[in-house]
Amino acid sequence: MDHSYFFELFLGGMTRGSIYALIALGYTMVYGIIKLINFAHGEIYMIGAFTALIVSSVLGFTGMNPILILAIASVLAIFFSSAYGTTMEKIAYKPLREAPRLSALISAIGMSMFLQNYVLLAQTPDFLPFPDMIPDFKFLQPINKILNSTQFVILVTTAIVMILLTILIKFTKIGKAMRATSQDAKMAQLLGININKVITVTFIIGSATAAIGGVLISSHTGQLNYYIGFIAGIKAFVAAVLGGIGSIPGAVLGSFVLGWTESFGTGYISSDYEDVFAFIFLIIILIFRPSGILGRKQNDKV
Amino acid sequence: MKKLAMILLVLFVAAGFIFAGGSKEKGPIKIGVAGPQSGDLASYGIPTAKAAQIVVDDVNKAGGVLGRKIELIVEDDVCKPEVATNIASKLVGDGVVGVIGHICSGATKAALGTYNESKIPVISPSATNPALTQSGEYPNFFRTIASDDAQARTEVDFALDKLGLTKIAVLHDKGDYGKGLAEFAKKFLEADSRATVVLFEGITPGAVDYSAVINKIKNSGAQAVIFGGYHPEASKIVSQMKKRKMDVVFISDDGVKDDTFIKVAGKYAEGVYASGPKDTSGNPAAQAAIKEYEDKFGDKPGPFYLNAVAATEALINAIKVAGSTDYDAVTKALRSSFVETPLGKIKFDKRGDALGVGFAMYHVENGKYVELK
Amino acid sequence: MLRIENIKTFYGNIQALQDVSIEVKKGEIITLIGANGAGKSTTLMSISGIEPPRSGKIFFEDQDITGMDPDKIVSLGIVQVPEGRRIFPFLTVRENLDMGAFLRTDKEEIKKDIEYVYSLFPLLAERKNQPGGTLSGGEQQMLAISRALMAKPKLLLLDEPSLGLAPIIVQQIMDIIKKVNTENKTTIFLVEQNANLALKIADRGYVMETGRITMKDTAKALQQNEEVKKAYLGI
Amino acid sequence: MSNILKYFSFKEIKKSLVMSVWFMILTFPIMVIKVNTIENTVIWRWNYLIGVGISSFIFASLWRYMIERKKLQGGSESTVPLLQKIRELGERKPTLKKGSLIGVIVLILVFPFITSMYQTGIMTTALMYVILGLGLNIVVGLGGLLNLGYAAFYAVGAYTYALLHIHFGLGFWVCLPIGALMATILGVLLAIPVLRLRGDYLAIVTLGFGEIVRIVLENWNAFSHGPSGIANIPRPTFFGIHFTLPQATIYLYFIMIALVVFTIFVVRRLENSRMGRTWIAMREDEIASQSMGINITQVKVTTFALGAFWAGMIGVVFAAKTTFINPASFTLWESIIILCVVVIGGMGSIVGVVVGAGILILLPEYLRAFSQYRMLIFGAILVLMMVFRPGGIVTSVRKVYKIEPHLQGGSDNKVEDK
Amino acid sequence: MVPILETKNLTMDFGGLRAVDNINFRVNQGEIVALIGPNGAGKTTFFNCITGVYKPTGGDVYIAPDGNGQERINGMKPNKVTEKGLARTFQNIRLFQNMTVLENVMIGRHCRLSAGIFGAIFRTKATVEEEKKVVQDSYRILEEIGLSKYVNEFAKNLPYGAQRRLEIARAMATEPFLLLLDEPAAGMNPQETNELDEMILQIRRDNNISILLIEHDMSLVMSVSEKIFVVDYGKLIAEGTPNEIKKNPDVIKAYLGDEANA
Repeated sequence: MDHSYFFELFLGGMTRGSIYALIALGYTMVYGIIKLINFAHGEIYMIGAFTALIVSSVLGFTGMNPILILAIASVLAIFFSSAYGTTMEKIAYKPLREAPRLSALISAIGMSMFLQNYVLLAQTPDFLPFPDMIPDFKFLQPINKILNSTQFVILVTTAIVMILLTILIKFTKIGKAMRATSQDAKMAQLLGININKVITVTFIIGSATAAIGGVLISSHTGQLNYYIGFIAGIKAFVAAVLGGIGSIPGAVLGSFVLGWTESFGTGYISSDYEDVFAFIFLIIILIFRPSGILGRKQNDKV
Repeated sequence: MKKLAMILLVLFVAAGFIFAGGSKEKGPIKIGVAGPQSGDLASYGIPTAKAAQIVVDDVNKAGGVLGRKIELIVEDDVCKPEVATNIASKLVGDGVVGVIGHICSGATKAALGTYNESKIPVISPSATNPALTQSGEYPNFFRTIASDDAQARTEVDFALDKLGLTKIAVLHDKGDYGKGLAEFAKKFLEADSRATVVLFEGITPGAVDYSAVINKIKNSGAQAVIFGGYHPEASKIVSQMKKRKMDVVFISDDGVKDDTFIKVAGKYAEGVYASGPKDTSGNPAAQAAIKEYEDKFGDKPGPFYLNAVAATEALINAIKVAGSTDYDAVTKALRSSFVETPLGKIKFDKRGDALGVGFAMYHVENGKYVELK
Repeated sequence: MLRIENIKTFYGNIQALQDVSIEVKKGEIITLIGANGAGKSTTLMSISGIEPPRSGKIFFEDQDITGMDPDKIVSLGIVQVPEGRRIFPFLTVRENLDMGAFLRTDKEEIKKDIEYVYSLFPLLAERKNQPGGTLSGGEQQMLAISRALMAKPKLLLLDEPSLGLAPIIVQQIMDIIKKVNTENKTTIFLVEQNANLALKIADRGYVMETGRITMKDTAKALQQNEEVKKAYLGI
Repeated sequence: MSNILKYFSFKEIKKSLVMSVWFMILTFPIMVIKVNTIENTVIWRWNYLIGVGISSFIFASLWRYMIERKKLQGGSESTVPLLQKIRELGERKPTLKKGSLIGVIVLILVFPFITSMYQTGIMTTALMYVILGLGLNIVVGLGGLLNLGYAAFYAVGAYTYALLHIHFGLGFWVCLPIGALMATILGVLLAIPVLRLRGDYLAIVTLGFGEIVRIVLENWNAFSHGPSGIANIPRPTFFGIHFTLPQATIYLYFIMIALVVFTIFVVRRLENSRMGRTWIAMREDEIASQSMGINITQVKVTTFALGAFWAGMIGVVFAAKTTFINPASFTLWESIIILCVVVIGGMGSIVGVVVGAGILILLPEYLRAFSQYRMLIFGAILVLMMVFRPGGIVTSVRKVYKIEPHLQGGSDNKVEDK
Repeated sequence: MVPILETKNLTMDFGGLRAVDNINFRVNQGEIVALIGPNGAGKTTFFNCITGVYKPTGGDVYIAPDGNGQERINGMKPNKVTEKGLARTFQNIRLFQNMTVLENVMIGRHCRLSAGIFGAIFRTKATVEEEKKVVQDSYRILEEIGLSKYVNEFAKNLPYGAQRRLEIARAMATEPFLLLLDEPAAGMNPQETNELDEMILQIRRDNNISILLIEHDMSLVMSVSEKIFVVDYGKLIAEGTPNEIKKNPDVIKAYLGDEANA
């Protein structure tokens, strides 16, 4: 077995997994709180990427330092993604909290269609190049055949986001409130937790991580269009379920596992069936662990 | 009671209107334009409709054909076969005498049966699937673009004769167009002893990352990649390969021979080879057509624009030559009389492929596609 | 302290409460008894703002709290221990208690109060790092009450604290309720199915039938009332 | 009236203004700045900002009015008032019901003769979605199992016909039951691994399954002819007689009418049987149903298989109608559209599915005038429909079992049948 | 005569937690047996092991419907167990809320019916007859339990006590030889509990079956049951007649408390 080939596939899978993870986090958090598959989450990611593109091309004319542009673009991308996320929640999900779950799912699907076409019409259906703003790091030069700067930035950023999020969920007051709300929203209300606020915060955090993912992946692939959110969203959803939907470490683990499955499946078998590997792996995992890798067993109290 | 009666009445009246809409009368000559007008593939369909409009406007300004004006009916098939059949029957019902379109090969195949039975000639500016002309099943089909196998032939010949490559990876985007092309390329390469196909793979369009496939290419030791597909995936693969400092020749097709590719891939596009219709930008007719478009719509024409102009001109010319809109006469004229178009002087062969439309190889040099002689 | 005036509450189109009026005075234990489905829990949910009444008013310390958000109501000092305990199963005992003090910012005081509830229920101190879901039913009830106490309630609403508990635990819980009332001067509004128990510790009681208050009196008088005896005390 | 007036108070207008400002900020980058990084151009469209401001102000006012109205009506759902009225009217005046029923039947029968071939084709498509909806309704609406891979069964039917035709020259009528059967078998195969899964886990696995089927069809050229698809699939014949195109279109329309009648007949009978009761019980509470002796495994497998059956059948019709199939027709979106038919119409209700298919398939067709805004409007309608009618347009009416007291020998209790 | 239900060393582990610990337990023909103990002692888990909801990790469960020839039923699916003749109710009512009262009972009849898909579609004579009969039988059961006036109401619209009784009716519809009741009196007022008391006795009398119940209401337990088993922390700590149990110091300490005799 060729070790360096294996290692390249491993790193490639990890890059992929990092991106999935950034999107899957939002899926899993929203699911945890309001038990909704937020089908339009991929669109939030797309809007984040688009906002970054718009901001950076406007700023590009000023001749600003690319790193500064990247920073401003990312911040604005996060802001607008979060704004879209929360607005979407208020319009399409909040009125449906008491409704059958499927209705909320259809509402999310409608929202996804709407946002895709909104961007398509307001901007363009074509792929647009995304400026390459991440510089080539000197220290990566020896290994840049295996790991380039963009990949490196993706891996590091994902790691930082994960750590921050873990701290937030585990130790802060709002984090505990989020966990409490996800376990029993009514009880949380009875203790004085404003669940609307908690839900809003959840959407903000989920959308923000998705926006970060959007900016990073667009830098990686160098292009974007209005449709990038859909496919990435589905994959992230698979990752979240694989890890156990509702569980934050699960979403991360699931994303990496999915990334590796695809990477090794492509590398050692064939990329023709890349998605098939992903789904078959998912089905196998779910057969043996019906709640995902780290999912809590849905204990039906009898 | 009254309410229900009213509802029924309204329904019947509505039905009556629909009925009235379908009737034929001697008026303008109707030509259908079918292709995606909405959705993600609209950028391929809309230029066609605009091209047809420009040609028709010119013809009408000059008094029309056979003393009649020409009227265009533009329909959206979203590139879906199931919609295309419905559109086809709508156009047939509207009494069109010819159709410019469809854009995607699948939708074209689905719709052709309907046109064929109604004896309506169809000229596509973009459907490249070889079976459309080679199977002999679509006598009413013509196209102003060369078929996939001709294109694959050009690419393979170029790779072997000009570049002298021996180890080639063939990739495709699993799509109708890309995979068909890749398969022909593979077939031609395998038939030739000079080179071996070291990898034949389909990639997933829209995937966030292609590093696994790229590693695989690297691991296969390929000197070159022949890619069948469109420019978004091509630019992702090219730029990711270049970022890895891989020194692999990239050869692709018409779907990549698009200025957008160069703009999107930026500096990474440099050195890429792509096949595409022979450069006719020196042709005054083409220059005129492009100028007309820019004057009218204020931006650059999209893909297949010239092919669509050629298709429309060919159809109108055939009607003129035939002296009627009769199917047999028109198809005969399409096959027999040359017409001056932006693509050059063309007529169609027995199978429906345009004579005089061929492929050439292009090379990206200093951010521009340059035709290789 | 708490004045409910003619409230009507609906679930969808079904009216659950019809002109319910209740008054709770500072420092007392009052109980609301009645059959299952009579509307007792709905009354509490209306007070807590989860199911706001469609008409009528609720005043707390002379402030109109009708239609206020649940978190505002908690911040005024009305805290509920709902039916079925509703412990957060995947939070630890300690985290559950923290959630009780969600609206408070006085860190030192919170620490003291945690020590206080641990002294009330030493068992909880032993299990402070265990997830709430692993506690037994009785322990969960203790945790639920402790959690509510962490919010420093002026008025504690208790919904069926004895439900589904072993007799020995029920006794303990009732003792604690009495203790909380006397020691902390916390006013208590107790909803109970088990009228026997409730009337034993309460000062006054209300009887509810199909969404209406049908009787109100001191607990003693209700215990003697023939109708109550027959219908609710099983004597 | 006073309710409406309330919405024109100063406070409400202020709220709407705030919302419209919010929307102006929100849509600013995407609506106002149009960038083209290919040409390196930026266009500022300030007029769009004003447009967004005004339309979101109107939207915000309407929105809050509607939400408030919905709250006042309470959560309880019933059929859309108009349909409800028609239903009641029918009950009050049986002759009228009969009369209009005959009217509708006549209309259905003469439809292809008074309209164009195109209209007939569209209507045929809508009828196909009626059956797809009814089939999926068995799984989702009745069985309570979320299936996002329904298009896979549809694909199996279509490919069964296409391949059997190519290799063995089999015709439409032979393939119709075979296609249905193949899909049923696949339904059983899918059901087995997913038996233990519930809710969203089931949804994602079925989604994956649908994608697997599509990807295999795309890649396995030797079997399925790959992405370029299979062309020249014959239209149905009538005892060996081939039709001209307009005739074939009308013929197919009537075949669909017959199939819809057949499907409704079967689904209704299933619904009102021991099987139907089991479905409802399973949907309500799996553990309790198991404790009542219901074999959940068997019921789930049967449900999936029964749902797949109809998709397979319609797949054959689809292939015959378009005469060309390729994997691109059987994507996830297709499954989603069918799911929307079921949910928008009203889960579990046959009339609902018919109405849902009518809306979802005919609406985009008639929205053609709006061409590029079509999908945008469609998405918005999905959201609004769900927000204001989460239970769908038609609520299902269940069979009421009649008790005949005289059959109950020695019964003291009187039946208070309402 | 062998016991109709017997467990030998029945054990159930959840991860590291032993919820049921080596329980030996018997119900004889015609007996009413109660299982009591503090919350979380493992009573419901024990029920679930017997009825197939859980698969016990150790020990055996045997049944002998006609009093001879024991059959081992460990790990059998719940529906199979029900077919064998064990029917149960649930602690937190699990009715089919959106079905009518009659339909709920008809579901109970399910395992005694045979109509399949083809019967349903073609409405064969056998199916039509069977359907007619199931409606009649179900109605008769509702009459026995005293719920016939609610026949076409949705289960969710029933008063609480009636819902509890409907659960029993539904269980009875499966024609059990042993009825397992999980806290049937929970949430009932004293009057309703008294009625339940009579109903349990009547069910046994009329149908000649045995009953096993979990209950906290001591007045009910003491008045109806012939034998009581007490569990604590998954272990059996006492068994005996009501009088023996009342006086058992272990039971008083762990469960009843001082005021048990009140």
